[in-house]
Amino acid sequence: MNAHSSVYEQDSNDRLQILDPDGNVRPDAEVPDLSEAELLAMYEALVLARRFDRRAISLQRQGRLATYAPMTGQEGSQVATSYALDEQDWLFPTYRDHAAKHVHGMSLTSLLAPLRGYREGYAIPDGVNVMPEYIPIATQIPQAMGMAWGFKLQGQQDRAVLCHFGDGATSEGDFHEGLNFAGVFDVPAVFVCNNNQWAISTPVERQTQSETLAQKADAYGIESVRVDGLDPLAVYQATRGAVRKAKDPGPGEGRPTLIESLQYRFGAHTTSDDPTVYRPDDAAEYYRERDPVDRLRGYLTNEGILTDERQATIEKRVDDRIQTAVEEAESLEADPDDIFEHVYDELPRRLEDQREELRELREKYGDSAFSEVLE
Amino acid sequence: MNAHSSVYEQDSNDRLQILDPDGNVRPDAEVPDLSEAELLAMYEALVLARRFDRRAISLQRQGRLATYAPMTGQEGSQVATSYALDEQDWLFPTYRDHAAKHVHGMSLTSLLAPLRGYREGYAIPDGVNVMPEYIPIATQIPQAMGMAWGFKLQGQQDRAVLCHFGDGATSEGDFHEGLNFAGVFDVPAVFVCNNNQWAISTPVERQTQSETLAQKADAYGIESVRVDGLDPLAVYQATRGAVRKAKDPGPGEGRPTLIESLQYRFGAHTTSDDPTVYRPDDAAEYYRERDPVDRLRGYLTNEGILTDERQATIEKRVDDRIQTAVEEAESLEADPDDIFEHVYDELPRRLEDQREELRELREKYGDSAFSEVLE
Amino acid sequence: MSSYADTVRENVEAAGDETVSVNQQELHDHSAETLSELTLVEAVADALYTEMSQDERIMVLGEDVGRNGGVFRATDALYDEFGDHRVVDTPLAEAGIVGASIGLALSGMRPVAEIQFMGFVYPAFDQLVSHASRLRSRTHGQSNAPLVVRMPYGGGIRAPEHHSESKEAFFVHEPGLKVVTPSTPYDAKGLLTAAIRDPDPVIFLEPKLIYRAFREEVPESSYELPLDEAAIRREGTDISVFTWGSMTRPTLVAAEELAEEGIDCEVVDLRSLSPLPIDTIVDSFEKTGRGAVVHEAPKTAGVGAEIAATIQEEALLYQEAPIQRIAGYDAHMPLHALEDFYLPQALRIKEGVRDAVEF
Amino acid sequence: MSSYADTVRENVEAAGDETVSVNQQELHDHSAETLSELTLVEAVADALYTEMSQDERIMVLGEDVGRNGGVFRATDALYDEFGDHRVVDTPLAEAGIVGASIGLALSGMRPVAEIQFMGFVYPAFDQLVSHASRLRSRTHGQSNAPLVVRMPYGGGIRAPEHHSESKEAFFVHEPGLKVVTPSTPYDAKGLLTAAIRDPDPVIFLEPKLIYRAFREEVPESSYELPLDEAAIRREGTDISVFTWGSMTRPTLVAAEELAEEGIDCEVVDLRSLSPLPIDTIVDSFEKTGRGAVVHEAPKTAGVGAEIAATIQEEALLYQEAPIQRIAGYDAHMPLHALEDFYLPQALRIKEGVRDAVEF
Ligand SMILES: Cc1ncc(C[n+]2csc(CCOP(=O)(O)OP(=O)(O)O)c2C)c(N)n1
Ligand SMILES: Cc1ncc(C[n+]2csc(CCOP(=O)(O)OP(=O)(O)O)c2C)c(N)n1
Ligand SMILES: [Mg+2]
Ligand SMILES: [Mg+2]
Repeated sequence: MNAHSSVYEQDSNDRLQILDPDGNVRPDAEVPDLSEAELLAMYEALVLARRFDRRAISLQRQGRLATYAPMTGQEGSQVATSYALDEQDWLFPTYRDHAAKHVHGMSLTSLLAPLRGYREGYAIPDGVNVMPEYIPIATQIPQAMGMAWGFKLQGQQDRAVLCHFGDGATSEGDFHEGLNFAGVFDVPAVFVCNNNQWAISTPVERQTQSETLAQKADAYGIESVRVDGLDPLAVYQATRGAVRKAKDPGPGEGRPTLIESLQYRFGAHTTSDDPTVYRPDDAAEYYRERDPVDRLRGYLTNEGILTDERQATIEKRVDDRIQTAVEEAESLEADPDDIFEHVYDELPRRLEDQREELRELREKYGDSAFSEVLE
Repeated sequence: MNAHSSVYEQDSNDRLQILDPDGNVRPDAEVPDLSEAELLAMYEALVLARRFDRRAISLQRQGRLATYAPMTGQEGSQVATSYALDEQDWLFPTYRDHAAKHVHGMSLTSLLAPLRGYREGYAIPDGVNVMPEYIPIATQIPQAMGMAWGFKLQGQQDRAVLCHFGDGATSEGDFHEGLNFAGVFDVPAVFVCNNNQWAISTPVERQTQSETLAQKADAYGIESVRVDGLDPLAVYQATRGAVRKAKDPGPGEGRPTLIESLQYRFGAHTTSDDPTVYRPDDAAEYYRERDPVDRLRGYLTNEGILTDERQATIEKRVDDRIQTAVEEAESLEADPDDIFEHVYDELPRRLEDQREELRELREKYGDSAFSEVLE
Repeated sequence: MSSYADTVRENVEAAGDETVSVNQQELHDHSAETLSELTLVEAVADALYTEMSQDERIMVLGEDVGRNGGVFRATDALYDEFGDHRVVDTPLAEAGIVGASIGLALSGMRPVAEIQFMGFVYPAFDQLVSHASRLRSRTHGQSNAPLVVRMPYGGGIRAPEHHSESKEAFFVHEPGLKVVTPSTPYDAKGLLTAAIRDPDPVIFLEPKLIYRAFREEVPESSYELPLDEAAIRREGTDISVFTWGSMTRPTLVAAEELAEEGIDCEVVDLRSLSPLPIDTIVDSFEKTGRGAVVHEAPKTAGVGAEIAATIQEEALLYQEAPIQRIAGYDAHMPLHALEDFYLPQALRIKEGVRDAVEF
Repeated sequence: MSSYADTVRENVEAAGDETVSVNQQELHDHSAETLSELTLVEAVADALYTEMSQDERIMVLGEDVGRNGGVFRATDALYDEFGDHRVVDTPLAEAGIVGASIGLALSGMRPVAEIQFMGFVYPAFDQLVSHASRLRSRTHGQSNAPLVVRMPYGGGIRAPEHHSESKEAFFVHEPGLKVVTPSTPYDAKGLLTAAIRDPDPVIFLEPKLIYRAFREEVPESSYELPLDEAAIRREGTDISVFTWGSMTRPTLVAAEELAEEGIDCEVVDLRSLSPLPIDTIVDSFEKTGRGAVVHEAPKTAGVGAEIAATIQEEALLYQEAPIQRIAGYDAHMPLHALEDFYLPQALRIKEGVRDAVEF
């Protein structure tokens, strides 16, 4: 058990919480101002995320998807942060933020496409303000900062940028440089650190001696908030506040915020990872009792918003959507010309030659000749 | 006037100070335990530094040295930090830390050699634990951390590493990564941020929104101290404490320390820089009244340790040493073979060929043929 | 020394008259133009000024580019004219500068980032090679990062360690980046203007050795030079000498001196290092049958290797001698006492050319 | 598919028997040795284990190298054996890892740093090119940074973006760094052992495509292979094909298939990319008069360019055809659906070799 999770286990007051583990509203907590329809939509997104995760893992095991980074346990925070955005806001996700991307407008098919090997899933459809997933850790942070700065410079007061990253990412230089710029240029950005307590096999207390990740914001003169990342309503509230402040800070307030969303990585780092090698799963039980999906479900059931019937409808709808997306993703086809087409705006002579060379080889030998085993 | 310097002007209690501007011991302050001889030696090093600086600037103007980074106003802190080291400790300097290097064992000739274009000045003589100056900002920080870590791993409990850098350096990723590692591995290192309030033309309040640079240490769970960098005794005390703690931390104490030494860059960034373009010199007067050399001189005079006669002796001795060093540096000669000799432990074939090629060209055309104007 | 420098200048200007002007006329009619006599660094500042006046999206950011006008004055006067929102002193952090620029570009701005010296670009290397270069291909052509990263490169100015880097090959090897470098004030303005307007990320290398070496007439209004075309600075029949940036002038000096020995060099200033102007290289080589490349960077795996490899690939049957690489040695630039022995200069260029011609 | 894979294996092993063993015998007498059948990645772990057992100064550091044994298990078992002071999980920060390693080396340790994938080395690029590579020359030979930076490189494993980088040329262009890559388990252990003992900084590239592709007998005790010598994996008379790391096996497969067409390839596994084993390259080329280079990295300004440039420099009179560069295209590695079309494989190698032979 590490320092952070034991702090966490005390359900202490050092972070924003609204629901208790069973979905009851905590004393003194105020539920964010969301309509029944909104709450149900959010819940449906959670159910979708959970079932998408399960399906993706299973597809990966069948060899139908490449390495996948599961989000079970973290989807509550993902969904809530994206719900807190306005449509015109931009999202910078990591490889784990599937649900965050989807809620902000990315189709399920797009999520699956790169896992099938197609860049098409990284295209940014018109009107969808979601960047492709960032794989090199923390590199998105200065970029998200830059985009937010650009909106401010262009007087687009109604736009904020939300940037996701993990606990491990806080150790990279890019985290530091990005947040420092954010403070200096007072940019409308919300930095969400998804502290799932592990960076692959490295627990967060080996990542830094800092007591919290939130306190790192002080080094940049920006505000921070710690929130229970397994409590979707709390995450929504914290993020919504940060987004509002980014766009319209009060007197003496800065625009940027660092949100430390305390979570736990329920499963493996990715489908290639075996956590039993490096972590005893003492903590899992504790977190599973606070499962974000069950927790919101508890709340909605308590409030009479969610019935068994509705639950069934949601599950059916969600499964259908996932099924359709899987079929779409599996019917995608790649065009080898794509290798060359988008390197530059215009194809330079050498790339043109190379495209031609490949075309000729394909013509001569057929595409199947390319699927030799290399090793 | 920027936020930091105005705070500074209050001579406030947020930093360690021992001497007042005139060299009187402040009420409640305790003078570090240094003998008269030690104090005089420290003072002599200060005088040397000040006169070395003046001489180097003048040599540069005469075209006898390349670009030089002056230290006037900052030599008090430099000398004091090096005095606080034990001989076996290591020093990581920047391009500005001439006095720090000299006090820890580097000859004056070595300081001048690179400014004449000779790498010989970057060699590390046996028994002198001073790295060559670091020019790429902040890059020394993870390295100093690594060396300190290595000493700890090897059980060399009596060794610490002291690493200098500027206020500007705190914005680089390497600062962040180095200090974070220092916290995690609890290494015996002292990080001295020479906050001279300017990074070339950029004032420290444009460098970061953080209120102090010292508080950045919290992000790494390491301790920090702010000290009046124009007060040599205060800097000595802060550094000595940090060095002791690095080697032998008390219960609950961590080894590494971040010292923010508050200074002011009296002159230009380098001899190529013209500060009148970008900074009004309102602040100069204030800091000159707190000049570290005068301040220690005031103290020593008050205490009766320094007499006019001694002052004259010191000045004479110092000038002689500088003169000798200048003569030595000006008589250095470079061997073009050196270009090739130290790239690898053993000369690979291609470098050997290239050395041969150059030798032949020199033989054929003479060395003077190489000093064509390129532009 | 100064008479030598004058010779250099005259030679270069003579050569320039013959060839650059051909180039200029195609793109730009001088007759109706107001012209200024500018140095290369002034032409850089002028390009920025002219473009910023016409396009509000353009901003300049970097260390000391504001009130100080850049350590080489390449952003002089911009701060006063355009203010601190468009001419921005950043914190001292290169990954931050380039990362921010990518984000700014994505937001609709047109950032021109300055890296103070090429030797300090490495902290930003990841942002450049992992992101700026890939954004277009990653998003299947749907997004892009139109940004310019300017940096002074090269040696010869008696600078401290790390201030003389010339590692253009690093950027040339990375797909998705364009790499250009001017060798004259006229080209500096035209290429920088084109770089700013280009939809792809451009690494703009400024030969600081010749920042102030000479003046040239530069139109006051804006004009673009193509980012992928070499300029033939001197026509010749015996050998093609390929070079760029600060090595162009010593190469031209060497060419004039070799002419007196009866060796007629064609001097090709590549200007664009990525994409390489392959056709011009090959055409010139096929005409002369001999070649040399002059660059400051270490020889091994430098851009000279690519040029030699390309020529033997495309024109082996024309090749009468090995293509000589007259380059920095495979060592780090020494401190300045030995700098002259490291950098190629007319002496070594002539020697290399003779080797190729006498082969 | 599996029968093809078997063929590959047999071919490679056949080729290996002929040539690698020659090499091995020179350096190492098998007869008295205990041997294990190891994969390449196991040989890496074995080299670390063996060296760490003998030299207390050696430590391993990086992301997930400890309890997890590395994401590829290249540091398997080390943590249990040597503990968390010598097998250290670091924070997620590559500049920190390499910077720390330089400092550790200066303190007297012998750090072996792991970068999880070559695509993530760029944040550490500055520490490598501005410091690790220069410490010796900067200090006039008085200091040095004996460290090893291991990283898996290359494609072909259906990995996500950034996980298939092959940018060895970046490191080859920087003076002061050594760059080596093994293509067999035996070489992996011998080269890594030598790298650890070498007084200079060594970039050790591990071809992750063949981490587990086959097993080979590897002595249990320690042995060194020279860091600057190529291995001739197949002797031949018609053409010299230069390659390294993961491209060695497809090149050998292509060679066997070409043999059936009557084309007799000499396959040279360079092993050392910096310094380049120039003499072996040139000798082989002078024998065959034709050449090809096979690498995964983008063609332009890749190591293939250096090899071609060197050959035409040193052996033009022997050159009967252009040296073919069979390389990654000048584009980023696509996501895995198109990976097979990007990477050179036997098909393209054969085609390129035929072009050279039929020229
Ligand atoms: C710059 C870089 N270094 C290393 C990696 C390999 N890697 C992928 S995920 C990961 C751990 C990330 O941990 P964290 O930031 O906590 O995010 P999480 O995966 O827990 O969501 C590492 C080391 C990478 N992708 N990028
Ligand atoms: C990585 C890097 N970027 C830029 C520079 C150029 N440069 C040299 S000194 C300097 C300012 C440094 O300021 P600070 O850290 O406060 O130190 P000071 O010079 O004030 O002592 C800059 C930007 C450099 N040397 N290294
Ligand atoms: Mg994590
Ligand atoms: Mg400063």
